[in-house]
Amino acid sequence: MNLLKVSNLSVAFHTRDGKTQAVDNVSFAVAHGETLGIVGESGSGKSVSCYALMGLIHSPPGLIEKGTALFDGIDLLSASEKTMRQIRGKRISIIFQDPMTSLNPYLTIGDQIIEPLLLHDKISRNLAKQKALTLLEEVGISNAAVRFEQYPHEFSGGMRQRVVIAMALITEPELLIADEPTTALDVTIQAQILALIKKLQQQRNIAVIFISHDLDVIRYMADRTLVMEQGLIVEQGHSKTVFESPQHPYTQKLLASIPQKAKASLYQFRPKQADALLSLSNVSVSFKSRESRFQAVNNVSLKLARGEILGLVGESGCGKTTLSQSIVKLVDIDCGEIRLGEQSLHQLNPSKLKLARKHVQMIFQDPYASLNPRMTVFNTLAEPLKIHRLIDKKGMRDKVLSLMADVGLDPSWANKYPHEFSGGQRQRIAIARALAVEPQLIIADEPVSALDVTIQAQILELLLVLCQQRQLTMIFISHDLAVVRYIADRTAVMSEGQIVEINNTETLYQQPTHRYTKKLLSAKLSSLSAEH
Amino acid sequence: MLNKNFNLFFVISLLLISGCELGPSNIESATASQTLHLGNGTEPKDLDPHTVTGVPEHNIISALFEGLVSVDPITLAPKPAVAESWVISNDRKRYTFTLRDNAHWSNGDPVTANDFVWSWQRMLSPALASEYAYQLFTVKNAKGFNHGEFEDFRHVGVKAINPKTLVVDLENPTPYFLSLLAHYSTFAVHPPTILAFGEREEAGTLWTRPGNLVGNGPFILDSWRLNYIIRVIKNPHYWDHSKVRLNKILFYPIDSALTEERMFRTGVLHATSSTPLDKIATYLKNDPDKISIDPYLGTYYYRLNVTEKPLNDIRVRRALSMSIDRQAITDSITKGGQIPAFTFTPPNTQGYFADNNSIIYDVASARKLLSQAGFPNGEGFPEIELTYNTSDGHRRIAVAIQQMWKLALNIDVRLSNQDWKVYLSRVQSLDYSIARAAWIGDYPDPNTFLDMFVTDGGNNQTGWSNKQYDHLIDLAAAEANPIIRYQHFQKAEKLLMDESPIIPIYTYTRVLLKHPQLQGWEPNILDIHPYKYVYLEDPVIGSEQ
Amino acid sequence: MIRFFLSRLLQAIPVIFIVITATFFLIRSAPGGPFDADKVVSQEVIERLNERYNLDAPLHQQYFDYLHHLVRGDFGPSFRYTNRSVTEMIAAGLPITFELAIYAIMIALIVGIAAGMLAAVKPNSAQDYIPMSLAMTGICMPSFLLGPLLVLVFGIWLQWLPVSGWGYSPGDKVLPAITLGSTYAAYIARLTRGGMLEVLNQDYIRTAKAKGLSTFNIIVKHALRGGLAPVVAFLGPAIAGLLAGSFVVETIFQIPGLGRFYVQAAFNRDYTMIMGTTILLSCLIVFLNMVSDLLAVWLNPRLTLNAKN
Amino acid sequence: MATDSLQNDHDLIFQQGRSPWQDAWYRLKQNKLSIISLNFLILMVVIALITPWLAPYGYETQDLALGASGPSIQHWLGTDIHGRDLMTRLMYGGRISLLVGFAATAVSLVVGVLWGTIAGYVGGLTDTIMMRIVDILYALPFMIFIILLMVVFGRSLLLLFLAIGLMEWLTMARIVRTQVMTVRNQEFVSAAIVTGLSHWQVISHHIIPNIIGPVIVYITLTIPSVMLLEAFLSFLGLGIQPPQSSWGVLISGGVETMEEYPWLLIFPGLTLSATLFALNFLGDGLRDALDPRAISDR
Repeated sequence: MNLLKVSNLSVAFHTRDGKTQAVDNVSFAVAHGETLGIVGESGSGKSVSCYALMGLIHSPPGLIEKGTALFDGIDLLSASEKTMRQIRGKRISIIFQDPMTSLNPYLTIGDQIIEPLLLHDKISRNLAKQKALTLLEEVGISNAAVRFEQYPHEFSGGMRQRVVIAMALITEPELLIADEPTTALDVTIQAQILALIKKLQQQRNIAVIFISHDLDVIRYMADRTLVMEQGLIVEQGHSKTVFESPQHPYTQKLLASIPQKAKASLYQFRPKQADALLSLSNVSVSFKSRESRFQAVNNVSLKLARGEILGLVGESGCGKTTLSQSIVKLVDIDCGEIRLGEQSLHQLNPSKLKLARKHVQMIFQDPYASLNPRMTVFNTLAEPLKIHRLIDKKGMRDKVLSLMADVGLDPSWANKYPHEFSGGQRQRIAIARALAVEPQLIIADEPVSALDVTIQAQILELLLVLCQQRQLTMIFISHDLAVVRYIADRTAVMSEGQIVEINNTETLYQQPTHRYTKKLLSAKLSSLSAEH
Repeated sequence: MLNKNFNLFFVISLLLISGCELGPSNIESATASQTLHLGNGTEPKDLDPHTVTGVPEHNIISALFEGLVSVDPITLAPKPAVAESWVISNDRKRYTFTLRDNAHWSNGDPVTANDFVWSWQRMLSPALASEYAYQLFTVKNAKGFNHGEFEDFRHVGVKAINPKTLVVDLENPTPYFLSLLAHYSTFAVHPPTILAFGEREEAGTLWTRPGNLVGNGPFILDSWRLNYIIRVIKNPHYWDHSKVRLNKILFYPIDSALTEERMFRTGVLHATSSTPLDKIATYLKNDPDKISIDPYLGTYYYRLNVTEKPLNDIRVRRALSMSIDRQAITDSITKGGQIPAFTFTPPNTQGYFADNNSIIYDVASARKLLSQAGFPNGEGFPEIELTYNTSDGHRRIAVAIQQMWKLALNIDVRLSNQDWKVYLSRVQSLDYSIARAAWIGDYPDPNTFLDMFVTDGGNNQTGWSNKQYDHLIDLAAAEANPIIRYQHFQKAEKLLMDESPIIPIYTYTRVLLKHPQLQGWEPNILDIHPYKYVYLEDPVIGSEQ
Repeated sequence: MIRFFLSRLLQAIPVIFIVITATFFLIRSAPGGPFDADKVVSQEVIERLNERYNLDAPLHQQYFDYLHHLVRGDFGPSFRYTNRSVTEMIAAGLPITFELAIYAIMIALIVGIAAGMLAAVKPNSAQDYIPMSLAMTGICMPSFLLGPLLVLVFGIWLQWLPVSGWGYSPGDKVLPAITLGSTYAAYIARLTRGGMLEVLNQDYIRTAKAKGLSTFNIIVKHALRGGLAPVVAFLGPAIAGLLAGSFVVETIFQIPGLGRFYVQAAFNRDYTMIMGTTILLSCLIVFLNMVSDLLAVWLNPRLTLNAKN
Repeated sequence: MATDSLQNDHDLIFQQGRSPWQDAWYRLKQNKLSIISLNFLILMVVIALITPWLAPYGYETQDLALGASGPSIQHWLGTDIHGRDLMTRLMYGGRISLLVGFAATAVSLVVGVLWGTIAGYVGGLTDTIMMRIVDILYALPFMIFIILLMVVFGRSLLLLFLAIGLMEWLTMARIVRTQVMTVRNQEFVSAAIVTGLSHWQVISHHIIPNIIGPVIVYITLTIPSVMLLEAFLSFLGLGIQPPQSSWGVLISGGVETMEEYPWLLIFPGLTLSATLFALNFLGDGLRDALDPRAISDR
């Protein structure tokens, strides 16, 4: 007997630019205690179809055009708001993607957890608190009584997601919708959270709809899997079948986009001469808050040869971003030296620094935040050229257009604004901006983490091609081990501000020596699912 | 948490709105309780008769104190007050007052001649720095004492022969001397009270607070809320208390004439201290029984700085004066029955009329004069500035005159309004070309006006000086015969208007809103309304035909 | 917390000191003295009065004397109201102005937040346009216009409410509070709308809805606190401005508050009174900025008290 | 639709790339209410400019005998107490009010934005000191300030701008500072620094364009208060002197006689409100137009 049966669901968005069919005639069902995985890239309609079930689509612009969603005999799509309020949070709960934004920063964790309980079960606050504390312990939050009174910002990302899970489960719902619950988390945390959801689901026999763009995660979690593309279900079946013998070309493409073990030998680094382009010796960076000093980067030394790609991995907070920012002098170092070629970067006067900046460029993690929303692509790309007076006015247009072509952007888009582009295209703009001044060194800080797998594959390919063509040196920062393994010649592992291990990529992945590296590698999902 | 706050908001807003049922207004309940509500301009600086100077202070002090002499509310003739009678010597320089036996302070102490000697010494003492000390300079040697030329007060012409007899010697025969004694600066204060809160010559002590203040007027100070209300109640120790019909008077300091008018209209006040210009016509039309327009001993005029070009030329000054259509100003702007003024002293100041032929409204002659002065049709006339202190009324008049000069003489005058204190310092240091001014007589006598323009007179402030004029004023001061005295004044005033260091514009009227309940409030040119004659009575409806 | 207070206190000292010094010399350089009057006061009298009020001493001496008295809590006597001390006058006027300001701020908050919320819940609808147009009208309508207008309608035509006074007859506090509050209500409405629109787009609002909360509960429990952040930032300077700006309302309604003293003191060159009210105002500004910061932290637990700001 | 012309314009300026201003203009053109408001404001400015040739009477021409009279054939909007034509005075008053409104707001804008930006961008001790200076200026008794300004510099329109600007920039600086502190921590600012922009270039190219929304909203709130402040300063003597007038002066005069001569309040009030509503709609439109994201988000 199915708990939820969705038939012929269609959702469209009406905007100024016309109608977008977000979900097109989708039908699926979930049984008690079953986990249904929905996989697809951003914009494929996987989230929208679930939000439609919960009545969370804003109308306008959204419109549920047709379909039924029978949940225990109630059609969720036509039920009254009052009925829906009794179902939402009580019988169907949802875990949202980003635990950073889905918790109200103004309320304590405790208040937020017991809120659905007070609302639906009408029990006393004390009783609710007891229940919440038990559940918090259960989802792995120690010292729950203290944590209960704390605010979201006092929790780490993983802890917050545990809170969100507790909040979703406290009313003992029959159906749990988990929308990318681990995407924003570090690998080691991700593994824990997934295990937790799985455990709780099995204990309570809850039906789960698990949405993710990460194929490994779905493979690990779902009993049955549903692949969506552009609002349509292109393939569905038992997870094993779908992953092992994908029928639809799109499914096949998705699976193929998962990074290979290593890049093609064409792109492999072959040291010509031993000159180090960048060398760091004993670099330390610390941040002072009033009470304490936080040592973000602790005595790091490394050398980078011309043309080499160095992967830098580590979990969030390990200091990899701070290290990269110190190289471009966005943060000042406490001690040590950073040399670019012959110059010591931290002793340059402003005009020399400006010159040096031309040689070192950076690509940021979030391609939305790193582009000025009020500048067109053209202006964004022209600005570095103007600043460094690389080209006169007449040549500007051709130069910008050729840059765009280089990174695979249609030159006719030059007058568009960042928000008019998709994430992958934005990252291409950011790459083009970095390339505009023809730098020698590029620091790429998680350049593909926010992107879908297929896009990710394209961007990685692009970076490799560009490095090859232009003899670029690159530091590639990521928390994604597979991506680093694919792109980097050498890999450094950072933990707590220090480089704990550095070696040729393949050597490091196959024979990790440091304890931390081993832990990191073992948290990889592929290894988890292998055990499973 | 937030819900709680919302409840709080709700309760408080209810409280705010809950008073919507208006009770009976002040006026409606006033007749029964004989409580008078008066608008009183600004907050009084103090209530010490010897240190204050303003009208609002005067209005309250005259309820709390009484001098040797008071004035008749209609004729302004001196009437016995603390002094029940007096004798004037033949040379009119010695006054012998007999104080009445039943004159008491509000604590029951008798009022004695010594109290007056003590008080006058206080008022004249250099240390107190009374701004009105000159009111007693007619008393022999008082000026010298005040200027610190000697310290022994016995040289000053005031003596207590016995507790009830006071003798005053004057420098000159001063016909208006008795009027001066009705002015609060010459009142007596209660010595033990003063001494209880400080030295005799100390100003600003706490003796003027409710509960402390001991006076001898028809009322005693009951409460004083700063900038809000001052309340006085009937004084049972007042010698004439059986005549006093009011039980209470409340004085409201109100800065804005518009606010005052609204308070009057809604029955908060019986009378206002001022009237918004634009309301005068409305009241005259709709509520003529609620507005009173009375003659007033004051002149609105412009000072001309005769020390600088082009106003050092008499012809220019006369041209300016003669080209102002005063009638249009009083008819269309001030609208309160003001009288166009062509002389400085208001007509019929205690029977004095100035010769008013010198200046007339005559544009043709004015243009001729200006042309003779070298500015035919205003050509070459420098742009001069007309300074006035910030006020809507002054601005309106200045705007009209500016335009009159432009049309009549084709000269440009720039208007410049100034903050009151800046205006004062500008005028006093002759840092102006034309400045608006007003003079309200201290006592009903031409001297209070004409005395101003003697050479280097403190209030002259035009730079004008004329030996003959000074001489005429001196002659008048020494003259005992009232007819000859007025002739001296007339000659002097003719001289003043011929040379025109000032441009009189209109003679004031006292325009105030007055409720028909208010009785015994008689019009007079000094705007003095002794409260002992005032009472409240509902007008009989339908008695008028 | 203690650190925050200490640091703020440390910053307040130079601020207030500079205000005192600048004001002291500014007012003495303005033309016209406290004792100038319509009828000329003789030079002797002026000299003696100057002597009495220590105005004959060299300027720097006056300044140090003033500071000397000030540190002992003595604001000196008023130069105009000769039997009053500045302390006494402030004590008489401040509570009234304060009460008026509290009512006005409460009206502004209730009306402004309600209107802003209404508008934000359904942006670009009649429910948005009507309250926002009213807010715009409120901004256009200064208190010197609104006050007399309200008096005319409610005091004179309808005769529902008294036209003057403060605590003298029932209901006489209503019109002044509304007059003073309305402009601020208009500002707060606009700020609330902006803040709420921002917050209502946040993910956690969606979370709240997924929990089954009603729209009203979502707004009150989840959105309001975040949406009010701009309002809180505005409140500190606004309340200070409100106290200084109460002059107009106090004059229109004959209220014996501090606002009238503050403005009249400048016109009267009542030096000590100007100093007293200015010092009070600067303390208030410093204090309200601090409260505004504290409130922001209380509303938003992510912020910590930073000594610098 | 306007899309075609938009496309042509695109091609035209393609050579240089588009400035945010050019873009804003294209987007603004699509907002009807804003364009109506803009046209209204332009009309007001044009009227102000050609008033000397347009006005039926002289602004100082009096008819004391006529005095205040209601609207009539001769005087469409009536006359004031000096018998001067109200419409003429409104037209001349517009010259002053618009000039003061825009010029003084511009002064406060320039000073406030600079001050707030520097304080917010540099931060730390500089910020503390700069903001405490703002506190000090808030606390100084402005009445004395005005009196002194008048005494020291005399009377001029320029001084009026200065005085108003000096009072209004404080709040502007506060608002700008808060905004700058939010924007400066965004990644694109880091990106700009890494590109090699100087601090000044970062501020002018990247930070200021991104704080313009709240600033524009505040400007639309500032202009009305500036126009009314002008009336108050004029009354104190710092501003314009009679027989000149401004909308603020006419309104505050109209308040005093609103029962006797209501037209003296109603017509200036309507003129001012209409202008301010137009400013407000234009401001909202501009804010949206200057934010490239706004339109597609709607």
